[in-house]
Amino acid sequence: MNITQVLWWFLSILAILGAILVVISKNPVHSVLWLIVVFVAISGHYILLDAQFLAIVNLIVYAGAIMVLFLFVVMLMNLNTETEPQKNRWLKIAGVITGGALLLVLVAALKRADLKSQVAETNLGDIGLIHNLGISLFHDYVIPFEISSVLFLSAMVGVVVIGKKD
Amino acid sequence: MNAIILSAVWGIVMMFSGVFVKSKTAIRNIGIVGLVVLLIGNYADWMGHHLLVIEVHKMLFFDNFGLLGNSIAFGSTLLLVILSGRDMEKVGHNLAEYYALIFFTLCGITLVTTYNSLLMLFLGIEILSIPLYILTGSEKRNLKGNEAALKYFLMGSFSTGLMLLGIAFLYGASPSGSFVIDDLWTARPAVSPLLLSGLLLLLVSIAFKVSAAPFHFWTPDVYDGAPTVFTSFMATIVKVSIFIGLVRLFDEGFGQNPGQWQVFVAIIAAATLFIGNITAVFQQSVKRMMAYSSIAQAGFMLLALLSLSGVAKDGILLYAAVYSLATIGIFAVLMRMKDYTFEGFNGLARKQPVLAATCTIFLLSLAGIPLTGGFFAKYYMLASVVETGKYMWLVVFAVLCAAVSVYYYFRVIQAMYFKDGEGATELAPSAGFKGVLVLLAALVILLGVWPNALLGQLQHFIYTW
Amino acid sequence: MRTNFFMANLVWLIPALPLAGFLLTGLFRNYLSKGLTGVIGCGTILAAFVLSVLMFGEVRKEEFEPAVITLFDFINVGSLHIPFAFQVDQLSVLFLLIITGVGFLIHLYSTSYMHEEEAPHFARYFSYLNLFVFSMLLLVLGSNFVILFIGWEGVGLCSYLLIGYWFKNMDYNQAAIKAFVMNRIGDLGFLIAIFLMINKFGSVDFETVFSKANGGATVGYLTAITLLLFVGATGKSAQIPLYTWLPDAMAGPTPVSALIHAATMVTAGVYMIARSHVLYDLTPVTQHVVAVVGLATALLAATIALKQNDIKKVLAYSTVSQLGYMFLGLGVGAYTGAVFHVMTHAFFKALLFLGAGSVIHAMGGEQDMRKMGGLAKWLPVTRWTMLIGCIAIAGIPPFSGFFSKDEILSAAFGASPVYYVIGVFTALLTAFYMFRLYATTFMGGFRGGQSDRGATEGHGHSSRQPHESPAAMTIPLVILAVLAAVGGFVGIPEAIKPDAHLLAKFLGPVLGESRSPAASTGVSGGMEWGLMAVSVAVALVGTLWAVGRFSKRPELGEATGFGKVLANKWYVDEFYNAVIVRPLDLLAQFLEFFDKNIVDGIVNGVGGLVQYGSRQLRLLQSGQVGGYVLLMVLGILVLFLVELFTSGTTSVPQVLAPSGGRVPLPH
Amino acid sequence: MIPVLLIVIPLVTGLIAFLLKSERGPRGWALLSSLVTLAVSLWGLSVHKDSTLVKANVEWLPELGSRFSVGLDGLSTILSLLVAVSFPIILIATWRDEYRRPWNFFGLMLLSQAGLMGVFLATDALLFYFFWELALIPVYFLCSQWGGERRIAVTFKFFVYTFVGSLLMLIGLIWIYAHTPGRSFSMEAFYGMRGKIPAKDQMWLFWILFIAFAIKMPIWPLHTWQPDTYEQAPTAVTMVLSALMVKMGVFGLMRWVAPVVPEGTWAWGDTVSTACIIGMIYASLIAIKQDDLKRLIAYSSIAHVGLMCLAIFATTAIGMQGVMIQMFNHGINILGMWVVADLIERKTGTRKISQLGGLAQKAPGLAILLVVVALANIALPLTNAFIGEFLLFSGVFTSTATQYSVVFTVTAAVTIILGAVYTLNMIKRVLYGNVNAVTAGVTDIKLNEKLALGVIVVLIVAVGVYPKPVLELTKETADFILNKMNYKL
Amino acid sequence: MPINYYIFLAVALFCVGVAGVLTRRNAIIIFMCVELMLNSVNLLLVAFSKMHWHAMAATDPSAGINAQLFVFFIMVVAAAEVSVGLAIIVMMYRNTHSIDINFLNRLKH
Repeated sequence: MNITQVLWWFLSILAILGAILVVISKNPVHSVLWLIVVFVAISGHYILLDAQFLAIVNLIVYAGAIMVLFLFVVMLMNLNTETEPQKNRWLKIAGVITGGALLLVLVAALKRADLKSQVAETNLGDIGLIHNLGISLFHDYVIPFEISSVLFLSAMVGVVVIGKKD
Repeated sequence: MNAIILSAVWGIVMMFSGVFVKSKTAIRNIGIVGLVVLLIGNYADWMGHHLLVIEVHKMLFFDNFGLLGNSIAFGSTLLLVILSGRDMEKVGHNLAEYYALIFFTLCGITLVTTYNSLLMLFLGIEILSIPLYILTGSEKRNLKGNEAALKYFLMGSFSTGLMLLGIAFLYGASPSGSFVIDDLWTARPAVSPLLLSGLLLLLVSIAFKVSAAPFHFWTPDVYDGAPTVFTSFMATIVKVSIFIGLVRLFDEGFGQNPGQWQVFVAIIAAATLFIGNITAVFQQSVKRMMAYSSIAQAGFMLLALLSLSGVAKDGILLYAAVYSLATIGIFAVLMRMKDYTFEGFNGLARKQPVLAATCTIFLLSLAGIPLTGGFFAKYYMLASVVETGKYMWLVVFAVLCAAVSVYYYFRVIQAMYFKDGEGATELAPSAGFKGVLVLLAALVILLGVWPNALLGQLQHFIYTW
Repeated sequence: MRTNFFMANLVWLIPALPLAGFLLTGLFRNYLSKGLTGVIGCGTILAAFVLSVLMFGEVRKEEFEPAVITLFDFINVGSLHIPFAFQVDQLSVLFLLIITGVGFLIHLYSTSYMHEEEAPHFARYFSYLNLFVFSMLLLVLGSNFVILFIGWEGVGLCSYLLIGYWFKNMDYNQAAIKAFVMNRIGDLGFLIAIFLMINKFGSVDFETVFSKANGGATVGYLTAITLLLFVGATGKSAQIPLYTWLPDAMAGPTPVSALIHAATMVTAGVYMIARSHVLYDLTPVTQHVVAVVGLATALLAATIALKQNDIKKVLAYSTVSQLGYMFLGLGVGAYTGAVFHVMTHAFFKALLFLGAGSVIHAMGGEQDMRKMGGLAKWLPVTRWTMLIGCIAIAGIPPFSGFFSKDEILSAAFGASPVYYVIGVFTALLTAFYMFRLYATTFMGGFRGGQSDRGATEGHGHSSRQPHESPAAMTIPLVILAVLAAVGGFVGIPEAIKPDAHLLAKFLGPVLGESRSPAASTGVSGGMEWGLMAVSVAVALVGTLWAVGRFSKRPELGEATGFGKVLANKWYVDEFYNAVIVRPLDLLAQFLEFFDKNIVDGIVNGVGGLVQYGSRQLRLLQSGQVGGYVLLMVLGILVLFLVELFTSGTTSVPQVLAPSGGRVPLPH
Repeated sequence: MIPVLLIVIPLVTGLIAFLLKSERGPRGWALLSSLVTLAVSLWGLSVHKDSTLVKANVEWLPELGSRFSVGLDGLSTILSLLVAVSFPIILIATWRDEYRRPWNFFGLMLLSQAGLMGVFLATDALLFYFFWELALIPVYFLCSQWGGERRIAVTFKFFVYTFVGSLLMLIGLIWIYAHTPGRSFSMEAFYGMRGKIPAKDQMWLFWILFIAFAIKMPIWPLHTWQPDTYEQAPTAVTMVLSALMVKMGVFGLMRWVAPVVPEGTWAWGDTVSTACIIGMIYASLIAIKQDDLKRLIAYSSIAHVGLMCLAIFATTAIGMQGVMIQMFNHGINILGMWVVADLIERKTGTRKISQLGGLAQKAPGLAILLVVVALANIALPLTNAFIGEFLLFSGVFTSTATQYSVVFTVTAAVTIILGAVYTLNMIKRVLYGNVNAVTAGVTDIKLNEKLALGVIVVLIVAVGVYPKPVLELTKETADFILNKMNYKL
Repeated sequence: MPINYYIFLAVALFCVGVAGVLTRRNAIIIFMCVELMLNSVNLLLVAFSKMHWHAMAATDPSAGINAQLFVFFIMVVAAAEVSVGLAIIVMMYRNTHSIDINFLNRLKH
């Protein structure tokens, strides 16, 4: 087991543990924090996969901006205590079972995948570098890039419409 | 391409019109002008006149199918705005923003109808969804509206997650690592489970968007809670456009080997028909009934996926047009009613014969009675499947469900014509409103007698190019 | 057709005249006076009678050959060709004479008998009567089984209409319906027989069928045909098991009973079988059946007649009994004898009915014999004519009944002595009950006076004193009495005077017997004399016994013991009621329930199921986002499971029709 | 030309009628229109059958392979004639019925006439389906608007019932269309499929097509909509339903099922025939128990139509022509029954047979006409129905399509006895007996009703005595259909 | 690393997210779980990107780059979605002082 593999397992277990803790934490603030942990772990994976740009963006945009926004809202609503009453246990169990079943089914479906020989190259390759990504983004992907401005515009307008006091 | 640019630009124009123009009528007129411009722009695109010539890098693909779909969407929106623009003013103060959001949604629609890459599909779906979340909750003081918006948003983003997982699978399964839909299934001797799983997840997420069972649960609540004018918009223009995108995806992306996945479509279609029609039977509110009706109609439209022949593609366009016209008409009348329950329609034929008569035509069309466009819409769907010779059970099931649909559509007719009541409308409909309704009804009948009016266009363009 | 006979070409006039009478009296019933109605009603029949006589004159000629006169194509479908054509031959002309002759007399009688009716109803009566004559003429003139059937059903209709003539009385209507329905049961048999002929011979023409029957069909097939035809005949001619309508049919006006239910319509069955004797000759099984049924009917009806108190009921059962004789004759091959008996029966039974009508008329509508008695002194003409009728029916020579009955009996003897014995016993009963009737009515003392049943027939005579009927009624009586007395001389048996059987000669070309039937059955002359003597003796015994017994002390009380069984007609009506009518009624009731609750219930149940499903299914729409997502994920799970379990089976490549085309736009 | 006129005249006049907002105006307008239609129909009779006047074929939906093609052959001639004759009679007979908003009523009536004409004249399957529904919709509105107390629910049931059937039929039509060589809905193309549709497919195709017609006729056990609907519909509409719409089913079977899927028809012939016979006896027995005049007639109609259906499956020339002539006859006869029933209801205010009685004294004219019509109903000779039933029964009896022809005939023929029972009982209880409180105030029929019934009686007798013209009219078509049905040839 | 590992890791993360959506009642947490789902997809996409690059780098040095760009767009969309979503949640909270989805039951049946 080389260092990459060790790191891989570590990051994977961290991500999954974090994810589970996101779900089971009673305090929403804890959930947010655990989610940040998951994001960090995933960024670690990106670095393993030589996707440095995405790793940074993930940290900045997700773990930074978005999660802070979440934290603000959680705090705004004063949800830092365990506000969720422990009711409807059956629905929860059903949820867990269903989620587990989905996992099982997906795994069962994908186990037959003819990808066993395929490998995701780690620690090699330059496609994740900002230079290459930039060239591709502003060349081949200029249309989606421009179009996403419409997305932001509409989100902006929307938030204004909803948030503005009448 | 014109349509994408124009709709985005006009969205911005609408935004600023809210700042500079105070008159609501003026805003509405700007919106109408914008829609007309869109229609013209789209037509110009068709004729080969482009505002900008951009290399699209296989991201988009403009063909008659998509452009005609755009035209239907723009035309329907135009009719909706003309008919129900006044009702939009009642929703809240931010009229200009609503128009802006509608235009942004239209932008998303143009992407969904002309995409050629899963990325554009994803972006298109998101661009049309996000304004819809807002529009659903645009009545800020209305708790039902809030609830609808939140439900829609939560479930919508959940389905986005499903869609992305599906796209990821498809990407992983594509031999060359591509998001272009033509390349998804090329030169593939056997189907990999990864591909099929991705396809399924993508199907599920789009089924969610077109409210196919069992992914339809948001629909009744959201349609019920949203302001009626936006319900009308969502239930018609948005839904049928996504259908066009759906047909596009499965035709171009997976059309070569439909035997693999049609069984899933069949299951979903059957479930949708069943749940939509059966649940609609017991509704008390016409608005909610229309929500279930839209589910039921979606079930019929899904039949197009089972053949993907020329007939099916013609049919889905016809269906889109006819269904949109009829539903917009019914919602326009519904918005004028004081009481949205079936009882509220009692005696409408006495008080407002024009409204009742046109509404009857729309309902007959939705039920698929000949002489209305709805008949041919259903006819094309059925014919496309029957031609393949497979899934006859589904066809039979579909017509049985169509028979059930008569039950709830005719309840409205019965209320209007055969029951006594006030048939109270909120305000007396103007002559112009009635005129547009009659025009709409005339269109529905025109499509019912001579469906070439629309399809002939399509064929004409195909053969002249 | 190929006939030079002028009259034959005018044969269509004979039924057309009564039809015209029907239309005139029917359509203008509100405008015609009674006198005019009577003139039209009788006149058309008289004219038809005159034409029939003229025709008879032509038919009698040596060079006459049976002719088929086609009027027009009736049904012409595929290979089936049914012309509307008339058959003119000896048999039909004989019946024409009987129908129009007796018919005219009864019409005449009716003008007086029905005089109490209001003008429109009077006209209605005559229109029905004319329609009846028309149908009857159609029946006997038809040259194929379908035309025969048309007349057959037509007379049934008229019978129905006339039985229910006094339509205010629901019992009469019930009787009318009974008559019609029982006839219909028979008609069904007839109809199926026609279908069998169509199937086998491709035709229903008498000529074709009879010529093809010889060797064209198996005996079994022919037996089926003849049996079914006989079923038709049992309905129309009131044989077992379909005879019960006839006594009930006495609800109609008495002249109707005379014409339809005695003289003409009920003999249609005899006519039909005589007409198709070719078929019957080929099927001995059927012949036996016919004979046995005829004999049984004769005996059964005679026993019932013994205990009836209603004057018309007695006559009705007597009619059934005599019809039984005729069928016995048919069954043993004595077609001439049967037709002969039809003729004589027409005379004396019409006479008896009209006489009974006269009595009822005199009694102010009273029909119960127990309330009569001693009427001889008030009704001399009626009394004497009735006496002649009774003698004739009893079979006492030289009155007509003797000859015809004797012919049948001797033929029956030829077939089987058992037939003969029973036949003679029935003759004894006949003489007995007829003279019971005569004695109870005309002899002894008058027991009436307190007529409480009043005007059941609308005869609201105020005077309680019986009185003789007017001339319009007595003249037909007299004429018929003369005929009943002398009518038998057209058929003098071989034994008495060789070659004197004029009727047999006349009918020979049709019925295929030129000689006396007795001779043909191999009964020797001496034997025949003996048989005659026996039957005469029996008749006399019956006559004297009855006269002796009833002239002084008529039965007035209710019958008891076996007599009660007879008085209640062997409880046959009750039996039919319990075995057929009642179960059908229950079945109908059950089906109505079944229809409403089961068949329609299922239909409504489907609707209800949809409603119920809707109510249950909408509960899925719980409003809970968690629930919705859960269901969505479950849906995904199901789809994936389907995929897991069907993968490999669905991968059948499929080539699709090229889709709408993917035409890029120029950029 | 003529068939187009037959459809267009009622269609256009019907649409115009909606605008004639007066009390009497639309009534006269409708009568005028129907008389014009009748005149055109009679003109059609006089035109030679090869003339271009009796056909029309116009481009309609080229990409669907469907044309607006209509034509008059023997079958459609006699049925369009029936429609054309019936409507004036209906309008005259119900001249005195009062309707709210009569312009709507008569407009819808004329539209339904247009639909009926279209059904009978169409020689294109899609067009046929179009008119099939078009005839149904106005009737739905007519019944729901002007019907009896339970009208909404009952009419709705009727509508959904028939709608289910017609949708299934649509599937069948599409299936055949999809298998025609040139993708065509034309009748010729459909008939050209003879022998080309695999027997296996014909088995289910038969049912999917037949069920629509079976519901319309109706065949037991799909009949339960009928008594309710007849009972609840306004009489004029009931007349349309029973005299004309019922024939749509029989017609459809003859034109669009039997010749198109002959193997299926042969294979299922015995099954359907059994259902027909059960239905005949069943309906006749139930009719005996009915107290409501309209329901009685409804059940009697079920029995009669069952016989027609039975004869179609017999596949004989005699039976086939019997069906055609009997469709006409049954239409006329039942029209007469309804006219009388309507008169009785209007004069006495009730349809309950048990409450009636003695009408013969109060209204002798009515009584006579009722008796004549009733006799036609029980197929007495020299009435039109006798010709029909005689041919039908002999057709069934001589059938070689089934080995049970004798059994079928004999059991089916039991209904002629049962028919006599319920019809005569009805006459007895309605007309005869003594006048009671309900019937005391009854007056005899008026001129318009005399006229309507007079025409009916004349037709009954005329066809009954001299059916030759009608039989000759239908001969060729019957042979044609039979030829198509004999798939083995 | 073999691609299967990534697939199963991503699917596991995804399913944890799904389970979270199914079990939690707090709208914000549900939303966070959705974000978790999106991130698992991102990871998978990047892994596939490298897989395709590994397979095809010889012929196309930029093979697989499109997936990384896709991830970029997913982040864009997620950001926009978050802004709108949180706005809706806040609006809801302002009106009802609760973001418990179990109280979202004014609309049903």
